[in-house]
Amino acid sequence: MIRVLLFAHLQESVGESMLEVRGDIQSVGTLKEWLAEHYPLPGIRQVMTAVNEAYATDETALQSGDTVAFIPPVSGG
Amino acid sequence: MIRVLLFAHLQESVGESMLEVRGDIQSVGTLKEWLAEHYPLPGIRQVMTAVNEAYATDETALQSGDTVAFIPPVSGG
Amino acid sequence: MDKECYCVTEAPIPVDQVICRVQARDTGAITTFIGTVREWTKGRRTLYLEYQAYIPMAVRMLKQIGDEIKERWPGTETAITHRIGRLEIGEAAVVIAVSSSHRKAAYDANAFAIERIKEMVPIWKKEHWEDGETWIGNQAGNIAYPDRQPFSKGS
Amino acid sequence: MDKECYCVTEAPIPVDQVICRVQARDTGAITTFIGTVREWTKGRRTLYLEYQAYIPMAVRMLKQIGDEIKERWPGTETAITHRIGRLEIGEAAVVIAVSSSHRKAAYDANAFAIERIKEMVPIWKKEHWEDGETWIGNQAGNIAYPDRQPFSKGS
Repeated sequence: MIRVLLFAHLQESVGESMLEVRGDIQSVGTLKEWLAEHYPLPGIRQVMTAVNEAYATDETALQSGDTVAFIPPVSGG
Repeated sequence: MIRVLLFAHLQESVGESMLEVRGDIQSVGTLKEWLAEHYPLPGIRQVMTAVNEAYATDETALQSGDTVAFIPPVSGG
Repeated sequence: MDKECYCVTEAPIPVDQVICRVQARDTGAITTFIGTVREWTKGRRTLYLEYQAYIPMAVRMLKQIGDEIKERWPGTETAITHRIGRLEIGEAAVVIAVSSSHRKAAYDANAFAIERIKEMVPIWKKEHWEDGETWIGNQAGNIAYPDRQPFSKGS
Repeated sequence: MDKECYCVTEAPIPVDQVICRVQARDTGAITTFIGTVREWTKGRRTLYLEYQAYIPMAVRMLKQIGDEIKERWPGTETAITHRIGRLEIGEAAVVIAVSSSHRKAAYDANAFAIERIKEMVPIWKKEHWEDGETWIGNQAGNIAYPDRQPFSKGS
């Protein structure tokens, strides 16, 4: 199971701050494809991703237990 | 009468923070000459001067009632 | 000192406390930066802001910024607190304190910290305008996200 | 706001109060600089410092610096408090706060203020070392006083 965290407009778009995804998810890229099919997240393919609190790329491999966060353009400060 | 203010090492050298000078003092330059003769202030000719709280030059004219301060190199901050 | 130096909090930020964390006996200069909620932005009125963070990662990234600073300006100490939740006009969203034995490093490192925060710390701001609300994207604006990776060297 | 913004005082400087004086509803950024008493300078140990000022002129010169800043960085507000008397290690000798709607001006104006203070405000520091005491001259060091006039343009 992979835990997915959503923030800002992504969170509002889905109506959830957290999703749990089960199934054959090999990489961040695969997860993005899967989410784009199942949730109203049309821009998800372009969004930055963090795996276990570190920035990652679409090629980053995933395994059960990982936490994946989608990081829209930040606006802190 | 001209009021003379001394600070930092000048004040310690003379042992006073304020002097009152009477007599024919036309300008800052004249005052410096007079002080150098009467007090242990050998470097006074090179020291910055303020007249009534504004920086002045040796040519600045003085009149009775003025306050002249000698400003050694500053070290605030 | 590490843990306390990098915080994300819902409470108002006590500036004095952030400053305290960077003080040491060889400190000669401390700079602080306080980012506050502005009422007017280009003629548009803000009522209040709402900040959201991916808290554990944000704290980790703030600490990374502190490490980057220590590498670039040896001898400095950095503390950063970012607030989240609802913020009213005039309130502080972020406080950055940097101490150094000399002032140039304290200014430069502080300015570096706020740039890095705006680049790569997972915190988002929602503007509640008089006439609507929006989540704000990268404030640098000119950065074509997501091509610019918010990585620092080596990460 | 003027009178309260430029102070010379014997009491410890309340940083929060100096910051308060520059806050306004269009403030987006506040920078502060705190100059603190350092224990070690080039291997020499300081026990404490003693500051002396020509108070009325110092206040006037601090205000002049604020005016210079307002001219160079319109829209900024500046507050400066300098402490005098005996200061222990770690205590703040000077606190400068600058507010602006944007951060670059707040950093630049703040750095300008401390440079100007060290150049032309009639305040003197006596170092009490472990092995003696001295009144310190112009800290810039490379400035051949008194050839460099501490005037700003127009004054």
